Amino acid sequence: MIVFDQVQKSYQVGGRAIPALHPTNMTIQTGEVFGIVGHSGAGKSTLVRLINLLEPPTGGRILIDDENITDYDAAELRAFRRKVGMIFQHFNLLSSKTVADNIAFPMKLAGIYSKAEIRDRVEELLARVSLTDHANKYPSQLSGGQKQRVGIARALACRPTILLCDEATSALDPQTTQSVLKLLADINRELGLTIVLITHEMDVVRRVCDRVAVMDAGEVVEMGPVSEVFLHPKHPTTRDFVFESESIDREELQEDLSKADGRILRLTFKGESTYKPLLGSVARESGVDFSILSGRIDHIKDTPYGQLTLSLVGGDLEVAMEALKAADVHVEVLR
Amino acid sequence: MIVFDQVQKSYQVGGRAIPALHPTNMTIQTGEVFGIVGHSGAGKSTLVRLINLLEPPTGGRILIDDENITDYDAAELRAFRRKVGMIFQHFNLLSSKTVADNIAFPMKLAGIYSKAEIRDRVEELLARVSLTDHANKYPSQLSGGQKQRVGIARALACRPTILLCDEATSALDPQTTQSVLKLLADINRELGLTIVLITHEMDVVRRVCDRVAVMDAGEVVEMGPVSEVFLHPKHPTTRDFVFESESIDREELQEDLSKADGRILRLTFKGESTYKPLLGSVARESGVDFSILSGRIDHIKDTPYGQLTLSLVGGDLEVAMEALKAADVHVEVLR
Amino acid sequence: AEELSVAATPVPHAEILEFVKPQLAEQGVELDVKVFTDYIQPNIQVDQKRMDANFFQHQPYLDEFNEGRGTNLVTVTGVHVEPFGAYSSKIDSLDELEEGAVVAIPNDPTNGGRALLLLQKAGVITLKDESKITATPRDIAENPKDLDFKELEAATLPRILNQVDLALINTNYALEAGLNPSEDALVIEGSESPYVNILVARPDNKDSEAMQKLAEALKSDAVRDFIMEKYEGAVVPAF
Amino acid sequence: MEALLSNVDWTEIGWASWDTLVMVGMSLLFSVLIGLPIGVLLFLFGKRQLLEQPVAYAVLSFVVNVLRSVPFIILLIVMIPFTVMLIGTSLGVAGAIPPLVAGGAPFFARLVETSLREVDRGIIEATQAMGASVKQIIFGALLPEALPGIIAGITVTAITLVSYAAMSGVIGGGGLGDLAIRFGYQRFQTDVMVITVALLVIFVQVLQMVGDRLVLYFSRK
Amino acid sequence: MEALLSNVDWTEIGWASWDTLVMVGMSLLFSVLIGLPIGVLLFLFGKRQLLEQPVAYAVLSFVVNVLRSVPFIILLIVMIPFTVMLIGTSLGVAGAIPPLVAGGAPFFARLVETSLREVDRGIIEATQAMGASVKQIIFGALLPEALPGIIAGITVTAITLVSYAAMSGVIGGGGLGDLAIRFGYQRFQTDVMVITVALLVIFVQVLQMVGDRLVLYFSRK
Ligand SMILES: Nc1ncnc2c1ncn2[C@@H]1O[C@H](COP(=O)(O)OP(=O)(O)OP(=O)(O)O)[C@@H](O)[C@H]1O
Ligand SMILES: Nc1ncnc2c1ncn2[C@@H]1O[C@H](COP(=O)(O)OP(=O)(O)OP(=O)(O)O)[C@@H](O)[C@H]1O
Ligand SMILES: [Mg+2]
Ligand SMILES: [Mg+2]
Repeated sequence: MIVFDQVQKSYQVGGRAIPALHPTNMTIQTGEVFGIVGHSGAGKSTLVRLINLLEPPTGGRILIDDENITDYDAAELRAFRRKVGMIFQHFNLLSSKTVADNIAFPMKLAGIYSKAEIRDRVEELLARVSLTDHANKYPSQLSGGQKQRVGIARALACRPTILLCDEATSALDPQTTQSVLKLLADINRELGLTIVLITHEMDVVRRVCDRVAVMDAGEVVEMGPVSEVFLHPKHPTTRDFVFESESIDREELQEDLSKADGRILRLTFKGESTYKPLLGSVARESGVDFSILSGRIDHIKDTPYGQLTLSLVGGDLEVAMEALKAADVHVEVLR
Repeated sequence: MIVFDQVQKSYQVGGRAIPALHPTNMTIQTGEVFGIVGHSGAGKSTLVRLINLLEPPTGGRILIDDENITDYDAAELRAFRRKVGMIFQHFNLLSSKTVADNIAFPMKLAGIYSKAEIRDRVEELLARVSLTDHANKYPSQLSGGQKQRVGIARALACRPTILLCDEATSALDPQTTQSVLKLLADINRELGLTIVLITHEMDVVRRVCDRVAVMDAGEVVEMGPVSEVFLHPKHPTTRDFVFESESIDREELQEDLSKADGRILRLTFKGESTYKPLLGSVARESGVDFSILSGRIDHIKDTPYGQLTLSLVGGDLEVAMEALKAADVHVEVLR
Repeated sequence: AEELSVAATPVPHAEILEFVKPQLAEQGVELDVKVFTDYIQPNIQVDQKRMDANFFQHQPYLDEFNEGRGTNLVTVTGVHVEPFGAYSSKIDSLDELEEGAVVAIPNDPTNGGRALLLLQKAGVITLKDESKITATPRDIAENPKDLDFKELEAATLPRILNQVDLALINTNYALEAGLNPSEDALVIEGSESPYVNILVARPDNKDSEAMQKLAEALKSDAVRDFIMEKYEGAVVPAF
Repeated sequence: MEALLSNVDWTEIGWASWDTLVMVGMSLLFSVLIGLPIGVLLFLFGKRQLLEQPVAYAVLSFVVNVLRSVPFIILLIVMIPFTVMLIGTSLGVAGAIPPLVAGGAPFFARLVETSLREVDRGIIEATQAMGASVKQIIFGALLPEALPGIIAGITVTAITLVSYAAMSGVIGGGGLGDLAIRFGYQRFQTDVMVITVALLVIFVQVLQMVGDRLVLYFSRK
Repeated sequence: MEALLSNVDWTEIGWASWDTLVMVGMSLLFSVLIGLPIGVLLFLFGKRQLLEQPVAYAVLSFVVNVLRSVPFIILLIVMIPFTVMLIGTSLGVAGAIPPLVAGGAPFFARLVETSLREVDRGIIEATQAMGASVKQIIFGALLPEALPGIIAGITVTAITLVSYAAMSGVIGGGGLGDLAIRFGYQRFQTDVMVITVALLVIFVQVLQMVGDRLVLYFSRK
C-alpha cells in the first residue's frame, strides 16, 4: 500500500520555488493497477518519481506498507528500490550496454542471481517483448519503440512488487501496446504486482486500470474506480479526458447536434445491460425513430459498457424514456 | 510532391547490412496530410528521415517537386532543408538554449528574419503550444510533453512547406494532441503545407490524414485514402491496426460472439447514411431484435462513419438485411 | 673489484671520467659514471651516500653549497678550468658598448655570478660585494652604461647571441655552438681563474684507496693530452 | 619572521607574479584562439563525423602530435627564429609566449575534440535538418552544447601553461615558477621557494575555482 | 649520411627509447590507478552531484591543485625524500616514476572529472532507481558510459607524461627527451635532437592512434 500524506514538491527555477505538486493525500492499494492521467505538465511524472524518492519531497510523508520511506537511510532506500521497477518516459537506457546487458543490469546489481538465472530471465523477457533478434544491438541502433520495450523488460527483470510506468507505451503501436498491457495485467493478476501507470491513452486506462487519478496543475482533482470516473466524470478536466476518449470534441458535438433533429439523449449502459436488445424494442414500443450521432460500445477492464448519443424523432418520447430508464440505462438529456 | 523511386535503406550492424526499408515506390501529393502507421521497428522513422536525407538512401531516387534531391550538392541540400520542418521522436532540443531560443534557432539559422520578426513569431508559437509561461526555462526543466511541444513549435518556426512528424504527439495528452492537430490541420489548409505524419494513434490518422501508408517489416504493405484503408482493410497488418483502433481485439471478439445469440452482422456506414434513423425503422419493419456488441460512430477527417457489430434475434432476417443494403450500408455476416 | 660511483655533468666531466675508466679498471677500480644535467643533485647524492663522488663544480660553488645546504663535502683534487668569455655579434670590443645595451648572462648561480665578476674585472660594472660569486644583477653597485641584463639558461645564450649586444657564455657552450673562444671572445678568463673544476667527495671516503687512485688518474699526463687535444682551449688543464 | 624570510625580495616576487600572470594570460588567450578551431576541425574530420576526412584528419592530428611530442625546452629553443620573426624578440616574457602557445594550443585542441565528441548526435542531426551550414552547426549547436566541457578544458590548459611557464627561465622568461627554480632550488633559498610555490598554488586554485563556477553556470543538462 | 649522423649513438638511443617507454608506461599505469579514483571522487563530491560534499570537494580539489601548481622540476626535487622512502632510490628511471605519477595522477583526475560530468543524468537516475549502491553506480553506469572520454583522457595524459619525462634528466632519469635536451640543446648536436624528437613523435603518434581507435571502438552513442 502506497500512502501519500500531504506530500508536496516544488522545483527551484531561477531562484524561485515553483510548485509542481501541491499537498496531496492519496492511497494506492497493494495489487491494484492505478492510472494517472492529466494534461501535459500537470505533475504526473513528478508524482510518480516521488514514490521511489527519485525526487525528494519538499514536504509531507510517503508511507509504503506503513513504513515512512522519507525516513529511510541509504541502505534501506536501496533495499526498497530493488523491489520497485520503473519505466522511464525517456527510456534512460545505458548506451554502453547491449539490449541484453541493459535488461540483465538490475539483476546484476541485485547480486542475488546466478549467471544462469540471469541468462534465462533475459531470454524470457526478450521473447516477451519480441526483441530476441535485437539482443546484441546497442540502444543507438534501435527504433523508438524498441528502446521503450527494452525499458519495459529491464523494469520487470527483478520481479518487482511495485511497478512505476511513466508513459510506458507512448512509443508503441496499438498491438505492441496491447501485448505489453496484457503482460502487465498477467503479472498483476498472478503475482499481485502493484502498478502505477501514467498514460495519455484512455484506452489503456480503460483496459487495465482498477482506479484512476486525474491531475490538473499540480493537484489530484478526481480519483476513483475507472468505471465511476469515466462514466460519470465530475471535474471539468476529467470530462475533457472522457469526452476526448469518446472522440467527442465539444465543438464537434455542438455542430452535430445542431444538424440533428428532435430530442438528443446520451445513454450510458454498464454491465450486462449493454448487450440487451434494448434499442430495437424501445423503437418498436414507443414508435420513435432514432439515429446514433456518436458512441461506442466497449469494455472497461472486464466490464462491458456503452455510451451512445442518439437523436430521437417522432413517436412517444415519454414512453421511450421510461423504457430506457426501466432497463437500468443512465439517460442524460442534452437537448 | 514527394516521390520515392525504388528507395531502399540498410543499416550496418556488426559488419552486416540489415535492410530497414526494402525498395519502395510511393508518392505524397503536395498539400496532403500523409499518415504512416506500422508496428514498432517497421521502418517508419527510417522512411521519414530519408525525405530530408538525414539518412542517405542506399539505393533509389527521391524526387521532391521533380528534383532529385539525392543529387543535390551541400548548398542545395541546405536550401531544401530550410523548407522542411521536422519533429523528432526524441525531441532533440538544444540543452544549452532556453525554450524561446530553441524555437528561434531555425529562424536565426535561416538568416532572413529580423530580430523583431523572430521575437514576434516565437511569442506567437509559444502561445500556440501554450508554453508562454515556460519561455525562459531550459529543456531539462520541462516535462516530457512540454519538450515535445517545444519541438513542434521549433519545426513550424520557419513556416516550412513540408512538415515531417515522427510521433509528434506521443507524449501529449488527448486535449493537447487535439489542439496540436488542429494547429497542423489549419496550417495545412491555409498554406497548403504537406505533412508526413508517423503515429501510433489511429484517432490521429482518422482525424487529420488524407491518405495513409501501412508499413510492415520494412515494406509499405497498403496505401490509400484513410476511409478506404480504414473501413476496408486488406492486408493483415492493416486489419490489426483497424481492429485495434475499434478496440476489438480478435480474441475478445470471439468471446463476445460466442456469448451472443442469433445472427451476427458487421455494418459499415459512411457519409450521411451514418446519421439516418435506420436501425429503429429496420427493427420495426422486420421485427428483429438487435443488440450492439461493439462499435463506434465517429468521423474520418470530416466524413462521419460508423461501424457496428450487431446480433440479431427473431423477426425476419432477410427483410432486415435487404433494408440495410438498400440504405447503402455495407453488411458483413460474421456468423 | 672496488666500485666507485661518480656523478658528473656530461661535458667535459663525464667524458674525462669515461677516458680514465679503462685505466682504473686495470687498477681494480670499477668506475660507474652517472650523468646529471643539474647542479644540485650530484652534491645531494654524494652527501646522502648514495654516490661516492662527483665531478662537475668549482670550489666557489662548493663553498656556497656547503653553506647553503649545511653539507660538509670536500675537495679531493682540482682538474681543469673552463674559461668563461664575453661574445658579441654586433661589437668588436667592450668599449663599443652603448648606453642601455642588452647583456645576456646565465641564470644559474654558478655562472651568473661568474659572468658579473668577469664584467667587473673588465671594468664595465662594479658589484656591491666585489667577490660575491653568487652575485645577480641585483648586486650591482655601479652600472655606468646602464646595461640591461637579461638572465637566461646558460645553454640558450649562443642561440640568442644575435638578439643581444653582449652575451657571456661558458666556453663549452661557445664551442659547441661553433664559436672560437680564442678569436671570438671580447674578454675571457685566464688560466689563473679561481674556477677550477674539482673532484668532490665526503670526509669519510676522501682518502679511500679507490678515491686516491681516481684522483691520480685524473691528474695524469694522458688526461692532460686528452683535454688539450679534444677541447682545443675551451677546457684548460689545471695541474 | 624577518630572518625567516631574509632572502625574499618582495618587489621581485611582485614582478614575477605579474610576469606569470602575463605569460599565462596571453598564452592562454592565444592557445584558446588557435586551439579551438583546430579542435573543432579535428572533431569534424574524425571518423563517423560531420566532414569525415581521413587524410585531413591524419595530417592535422600529426601536426598536433608533433608539437605535443617535442619536450617543452626543445620547443623553446627551436622556436627562437620563428619567435623573433613573429614578435621581434625571443627573450623574456614576450619571447616565452609563442612557445607557450605552441605547447598549449595543440593540447587544448585535443581537449576540445574530446568535448565535442560528447555532444548528443540527435542535436547535431536536428540542426542539420534545419538546413544549417557546417559553420552554423559549429557555432549554433556544437560549441554551445559542449561549452561546459570546453570551459573545463580551458581550466586544465591554463594550469598546464602555469607549469610550462615555469620552464621559460631557459629563455629568460621569468615568472614565479622560474623564481622558485632559480632561487629556491638552485640557490637554496627555501623561503623564496615556499613563497613562490604558495603564490603559484593560490593562482592555480583561483583559476580552478573560477573554471568550476563557470562550468556549473553553463551546465544545463 | 654517415657524416650527417656522426653524433648519433644508436645503442644509446635504443636505451633511451626503452627508458622512455618504461617511464611513460609505468607512470601512466600508476597515474591512471591513482587518478581515476580521485577523479571519480571529485565528480561525486561536486556540486549538484551524487554525494555532494562541499568540504571534501574543496580539500581534494586543493590537493590536486597543489600538485598541479608546483613546477615539475620542483616536484622532482621536493619529492626526493618521499621517492627514496617509496622505492629505495630517487635516481634514474625508477626514481623518475614517483614524481611523474605525482604530476600525472592529478592531471588525469581532472580529465576524469570532466568526462563523468558528461554522463546523462537520466542514466544515473535509472541506475539509482534500481537500488544500486554508489559503488555500483560508479562501476556499472558512470565508468562504462564515460569510457570513450576516459580513454581520450588517458591518451592526453600519456602524451603529457612523455613531455614531463623529458625533464627527468634532472635526476638522471634519461630517456629520449632527456637525450634531446642533453645533446640537442646543451651540446648543440642537432642530429641527435632530430632523431630523438622524431622517435618521440612516432611514439606519441602511436599512442594517439591507439587511443583514437579505442575511443571509436567504445563509442556506442
Ligand atoms: N542506426 C541503426 N543501426 C542499426 N539498425 C537500426 C538503426 N536504426 C534503426 N535500425 C533498425 O531498423 C529498423 C527500423 O527502424 P525505425 O527506427 O525506422 O523503426 P520505426 O518504424 O520508426 O519504429 P518505432 O515505431 O519503434 O519508432 C529497426 O529494426 C531498427 O532496429
Ligand atoms: N527539474 C525541473 N525544474 C523546474 N521545473 C520542472 C522540473 N521538472 C519538471 N518541472 C515542471 O514541473 C511541472 C510538472 O512536470 P512533470 O514532469 O511532473 O509533468 P507531467 O505531468 O509528467 O507532464 P508530461 O505529460 O508532459 O510528461 C511542469 O510544469 C514542469 O515544467
Ligand atoms: Mg511526464
Ligand atoms: Mg520511430
